[in-house]
Amino acid sequence: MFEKYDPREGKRLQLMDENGKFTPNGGPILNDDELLDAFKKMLYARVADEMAVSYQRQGRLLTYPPLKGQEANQVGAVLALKKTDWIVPTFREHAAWATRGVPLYNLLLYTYGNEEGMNVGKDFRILPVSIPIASQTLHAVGIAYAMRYKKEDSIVLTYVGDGGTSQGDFNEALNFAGVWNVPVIIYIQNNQFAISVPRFKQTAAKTLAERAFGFGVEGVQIDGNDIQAVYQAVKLAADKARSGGGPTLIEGFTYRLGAHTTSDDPTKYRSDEEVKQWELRDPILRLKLYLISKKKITEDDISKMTEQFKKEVDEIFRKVESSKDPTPEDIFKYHYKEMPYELKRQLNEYKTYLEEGK
Amino acid sequence: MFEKYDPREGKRLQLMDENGKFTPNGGPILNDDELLDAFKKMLYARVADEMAVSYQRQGRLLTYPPLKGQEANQVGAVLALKKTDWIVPTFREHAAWATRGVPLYNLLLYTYGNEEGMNVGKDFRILPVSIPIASQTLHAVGIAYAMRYKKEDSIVLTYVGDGGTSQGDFNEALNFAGVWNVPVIIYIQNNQFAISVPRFKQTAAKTLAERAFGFGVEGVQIDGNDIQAVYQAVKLAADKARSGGGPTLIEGFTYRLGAHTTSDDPTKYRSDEEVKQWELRDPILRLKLYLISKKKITEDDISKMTEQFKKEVDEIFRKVESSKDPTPEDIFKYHYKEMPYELKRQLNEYKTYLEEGK
Amino acid sequence: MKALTLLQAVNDALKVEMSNDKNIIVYGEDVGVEGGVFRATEGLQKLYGEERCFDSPLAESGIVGTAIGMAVAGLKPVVEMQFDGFVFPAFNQIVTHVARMRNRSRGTWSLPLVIRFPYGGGIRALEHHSESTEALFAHTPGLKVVIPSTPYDAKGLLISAIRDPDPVIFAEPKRIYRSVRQEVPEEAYTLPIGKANVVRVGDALTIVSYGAQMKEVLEAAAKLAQEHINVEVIDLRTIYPFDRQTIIDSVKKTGRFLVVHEGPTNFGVGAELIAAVNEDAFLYLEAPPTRLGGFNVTFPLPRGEKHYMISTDRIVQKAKEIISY
Amino acid sequence: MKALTLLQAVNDALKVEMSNDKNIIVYGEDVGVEGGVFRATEGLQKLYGEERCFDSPLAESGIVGTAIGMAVAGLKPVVEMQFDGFVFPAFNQIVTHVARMRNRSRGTWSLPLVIRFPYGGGIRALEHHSESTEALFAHTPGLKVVIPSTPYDAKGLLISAIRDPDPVIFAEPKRIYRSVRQEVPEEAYTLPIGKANVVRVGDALTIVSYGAQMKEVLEAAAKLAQEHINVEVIDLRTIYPFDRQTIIDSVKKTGRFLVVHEGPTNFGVGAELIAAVNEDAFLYLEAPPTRLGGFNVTFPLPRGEKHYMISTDRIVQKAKEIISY
Ligand SMILES: Cc1ncc(C[n+]2csc(CCOP(=O)(O)OP(=O)(O)O)c2C)c(N)n1
Ligand SMILES: Cc1ncc(C[n+]2csc(CCOP(=O)(O)OP(=O)(O)O)c2C)c(N)n1
Ligand SMILES: [Mg+2]
Ligand SMILES: [Mg+2]
Repeated sequence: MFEKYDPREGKRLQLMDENGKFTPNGGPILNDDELLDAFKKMLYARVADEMAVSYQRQGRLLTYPPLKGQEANQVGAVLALKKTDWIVPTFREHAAWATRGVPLYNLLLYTYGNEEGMNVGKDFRILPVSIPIASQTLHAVGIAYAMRYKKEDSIVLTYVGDGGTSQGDFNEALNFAGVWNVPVIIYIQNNQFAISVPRFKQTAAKTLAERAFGFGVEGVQIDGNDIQAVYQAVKLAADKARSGGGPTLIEGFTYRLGAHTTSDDPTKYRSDEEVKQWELRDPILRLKLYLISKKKITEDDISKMTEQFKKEVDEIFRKVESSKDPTPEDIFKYHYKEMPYELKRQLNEYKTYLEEGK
Repeated sequence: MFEKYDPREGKRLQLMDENGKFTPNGGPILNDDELLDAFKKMLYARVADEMAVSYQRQGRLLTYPPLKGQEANQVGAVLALKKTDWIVPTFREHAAWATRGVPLYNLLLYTYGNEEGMNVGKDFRILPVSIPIASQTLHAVGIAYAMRYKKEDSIVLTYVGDGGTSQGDFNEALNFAGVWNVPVIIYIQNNQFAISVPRFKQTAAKTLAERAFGFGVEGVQIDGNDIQAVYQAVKLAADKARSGGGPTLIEGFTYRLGAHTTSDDPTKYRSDEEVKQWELRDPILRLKLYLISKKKITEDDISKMTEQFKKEVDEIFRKVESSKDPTPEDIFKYHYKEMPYELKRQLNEYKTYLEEGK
Repeated sequence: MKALTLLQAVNDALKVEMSNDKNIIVYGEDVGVEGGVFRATEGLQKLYGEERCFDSPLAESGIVGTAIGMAVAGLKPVVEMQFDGFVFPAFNQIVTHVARMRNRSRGTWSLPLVIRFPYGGGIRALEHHSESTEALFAHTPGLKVVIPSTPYDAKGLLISAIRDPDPVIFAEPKRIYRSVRQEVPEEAYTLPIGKANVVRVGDALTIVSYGAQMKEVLEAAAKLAQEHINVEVIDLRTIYPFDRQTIIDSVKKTGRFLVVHEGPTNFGVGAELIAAVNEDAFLYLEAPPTRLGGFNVTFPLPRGEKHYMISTDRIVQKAKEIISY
Repeated sequence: MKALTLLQAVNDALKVEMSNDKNIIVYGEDVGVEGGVFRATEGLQKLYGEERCFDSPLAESGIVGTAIGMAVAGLKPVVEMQFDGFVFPAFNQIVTHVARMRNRSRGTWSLPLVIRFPYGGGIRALEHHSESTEALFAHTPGLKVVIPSTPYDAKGLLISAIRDPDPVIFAEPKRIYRSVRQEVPEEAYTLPIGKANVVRVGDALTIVSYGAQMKEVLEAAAKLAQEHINVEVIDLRTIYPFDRQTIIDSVKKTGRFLVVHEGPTNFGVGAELIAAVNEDAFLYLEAPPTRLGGFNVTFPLPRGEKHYMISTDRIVQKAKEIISY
């Protein structure tokens, strides 16, 4: 299906270039209103992301993994899905969560250090943040098996990083997806680094997308900063999956403009020069240039919008700050449907201690 | 280096066909005396293997994994190595052990159920039998790193099965070998089954060899029942590795003519028809036809040789049967250079019990 | 009622439950066409089709990782690890996800799945085929660990495990897979997880054990009885959450405690039960609560196996030691 | 002598040993260019080159699996798992090979390697970044498990671990990585693995702990001293093989025993030590040997962390309970 973009021939799918111009073989996939909507979603994610970082700097938030620069990989992909399709994220997909419609409150509460933030209900069909690298890709394959078994026409999208492709689990997931031929899309956000480790130290292969073929799976590399390329690739892969065509591996070629997490210092392992180069390829910038050229939006609209988003995020974060901390019960009671005696005993002993302390 | 045999184009390296005739693009790699020697080694392995199976049937030996039909993958490969090259086997490489010169006594003692059998000394540069599937491939990559670090010109050959390619560890080994560009050969004995599971259920890929390319590693599929193809592939891969060319993945396309182990019943998952087909491709048969045509050997020589080998093996096995069982000390004292108090305590308590029992 | 072996009882439990619940999916290495290397899943593929019972690729992390996804999506995977020693490639999935999904999502997601495997030594097997790993799982918050010791218990406990809303590690004592037959009801029935079974009533000493080791423990109890020493024997059945109450009640009665298990002694199950006894029955103790466990060594190959396994006589001797303390 | 933090002491130990022994290779995720997420390996790549200190691909099984090969071939790999919670992908390599190569080969091959990682909670971290996994390794035959509690101990014990002929799991209490400085000799020195350290002499009660938890234990001991209650405090230092003798001698003197550790209580380290005390000091016990361990729950995210961590006051209260038993 992606024959025209065989990564083994050094091809990469791109529809709109860094200047907001369509590439020769490109062209509009989303109409201008849809693009405007996508732009707003990316901008909202960007604002929320930058504010989270500043909250952390102010000591109001704990370790936070910024996604700045990777928005298109998430907004574009989730827009290409149906609401009934599953999302299996790792830990840097806040834009995907938002695009799916999960209240920002939940993610901020989670980042604030409260598990309650992950209690978003089942209807969003998104799994909790998964931190053990690449482990979640197998969960996605299992859900895909279940969707086919239950004859639902839902598919599964899972995210993993460039570093994650080195894990056994990632490769087992590709392999199981291939043999089972289940409806899953494994989306690699190749943001060029695994913390401080550059992409070329992860594998000797030229691209990550070509990993797929050795498992009998189709793989394609796309410009992850071009939201239309992301949308199209995911749409095509999703249609294929829905019609029984099986899994697809997508490598979104992108860049983490921020730090790995707020406790990371990128200057230790990369040059400002490199970062500047990538700022020119910002997924939001190019869409902005396009929309302005199409008179769908003005610089002024954008700054107004930005202010508005900041207000919203700030209100949400204040709610988070005034949220209640977990009680002793909270840290015990969700391990089993019914709390076993050993846990009740530990909880009661602790509560007695707290009582006496009073 | 193996461009002419790109598995992705459905190519497979074969030099001598099932009838002992050289293939068009084939030809002699080993001279007739070398082939005769190789033949004898394969025959010895075959005899030992069949006798081990019969000992098990007689209740004189425990679970044993026959290698019948896979001899060329092991004899040919080890012959192509230097004595200083490392071998990292899994559990079905008795012919590789024998070709390296390890006394059959050791392997039979081990199969007899005594760890002492694996105490073969370091000079053979072969690691103990490794049972956790594919885990040993990573050890091989580590040894290869050490060889380069120490500027030794030794390389490493490791074996894994078709089923083993599904394990995370196998893929991590390929990846580490590729990024580190270390002198290692990962040799897949694709004997078409992982116990009862046929090759096509392991992965959707057409060949196992093509797995390599997605890791930036070269891969080649060969006729694993053609000892000259095995010899040449390993020789070329070893030369490449020695000269800093890095790793190679070799898929030996072969067949397990016997049971998975003596406790397995193959009729549950494959037809006699299929087995018969593969008996015609027996690696020993074709070499025999060639050597007879070259008048290097006669049927009569072979039956004499066979009888002789049987005698030798039987003498060795009788030695094994008269070997001493491990003492309580033996099962304790090899866990640490110095036995910790907790172990001494357990050992002493047990010995006291045995004393009192007397 | 049919007289079944423990192995047949496991197979029977799977058959009965799969017919009751279309969401149960059984897979693993060689479980489909072959029906498992021990035949625990024999006939399931024929009965319920390839979609519900099949051979997976050879990758334990993949097996458990995909099972997590299936469970999240409403299926009930019952996966097999071919042997106790081959559960380790899946350890990361078990510890970081299977045990945690419910808490991580504060109850949004639960994982009703079962990971079953043949367990323990004594069958003169190859390396990694005789392991006792229960303490590792019991120490991991979020898991349940069940080990049956009879065909009847095996069926009832496995059905309970499958119906349990939380993940269960189900270890099947392979040494007694085929050694005894017992009448087992044809229909489905459950036995409570977390409840121990007082198999023999006595007053001289409380002996707790589980799994295949119960065989020697009961033999020892019988031998002692011939000398008019009546010991109480408790089959733990569930390692976590273990049945503290039943053990404590018994120790308060006997004043003496012995736990016997095949797995390594140090940091093992016996240590936990001794700690529990100290916590709740200290003043009743007339002798040191004692453990008779496996040595902290790699399980030996067949020629050394006899030294590792805990014999009836060793239990008798240890029991007398405690009683005559 | 320089005053170093525990983190600097670890870094110093690696520097000193690497200069003494060309066969030492240090690698893991982000350990090279960046010098580790905590900077434990900072400067090593500059000093000893990319071949001896480098960034590996992101795969723990790959890291430990290749380290096994290096050790077999005569190198001394000292690999880092980035956090305690990320050792699990390597669990299969550790349990089935690292712990077994010597016994499997009856002494032909040994694995002088070190697996080190930041360990434990209390730093308000993300999930999987606050785990206490020592009991899992201590239960596994063939491993040594070391946990330092001071900068001085960290350097001496890490050097011993590197020189040890057998594999050592070296868990570094990250909560106190930077909290205290201590005079540490510039040159290389070793501290015996398997030997506990009596940090405070007393007669009222024996308290055993290790790692970061030693901080609260010593604070508790000081508080109790103000009330003229003198407790003996033992820093275990090595979890396996643990120093039974030192503990028993102390309990025989005090008649009372408390073990405090952050890791989950059930099937944890405390259970083992209580069993050991029962085995060797039963008749000396004037109160139930007691454990104060972490809850058997997933380590909470920062907002709930305070409930999990064991405070000085809880130790004081528990100590008094035992003493006034
Ligand atoms: C199994 C495991 N090992 C190590 C870590 C620590 N860690 C967290 S993020 C990270 C780098 C991940 O890189 P990549 O997969 O490229 O994703 P990115 O952070 O770039 O989004 C590492 C090593 C982890 N979370 N899980
Ligand atoms: C990690 C692990 N899982 C399961 C097993 C059980 N087992 C032993 S051999 C085998 C099949 C291996 O198939 P393959 O890799 O093709 O090698 P072959 O037996 O065909 O030589 C299995 C599943 C094991 N030894 N290790
Ligand atoms: Mg990345
Ligand atoms: Mg095979």
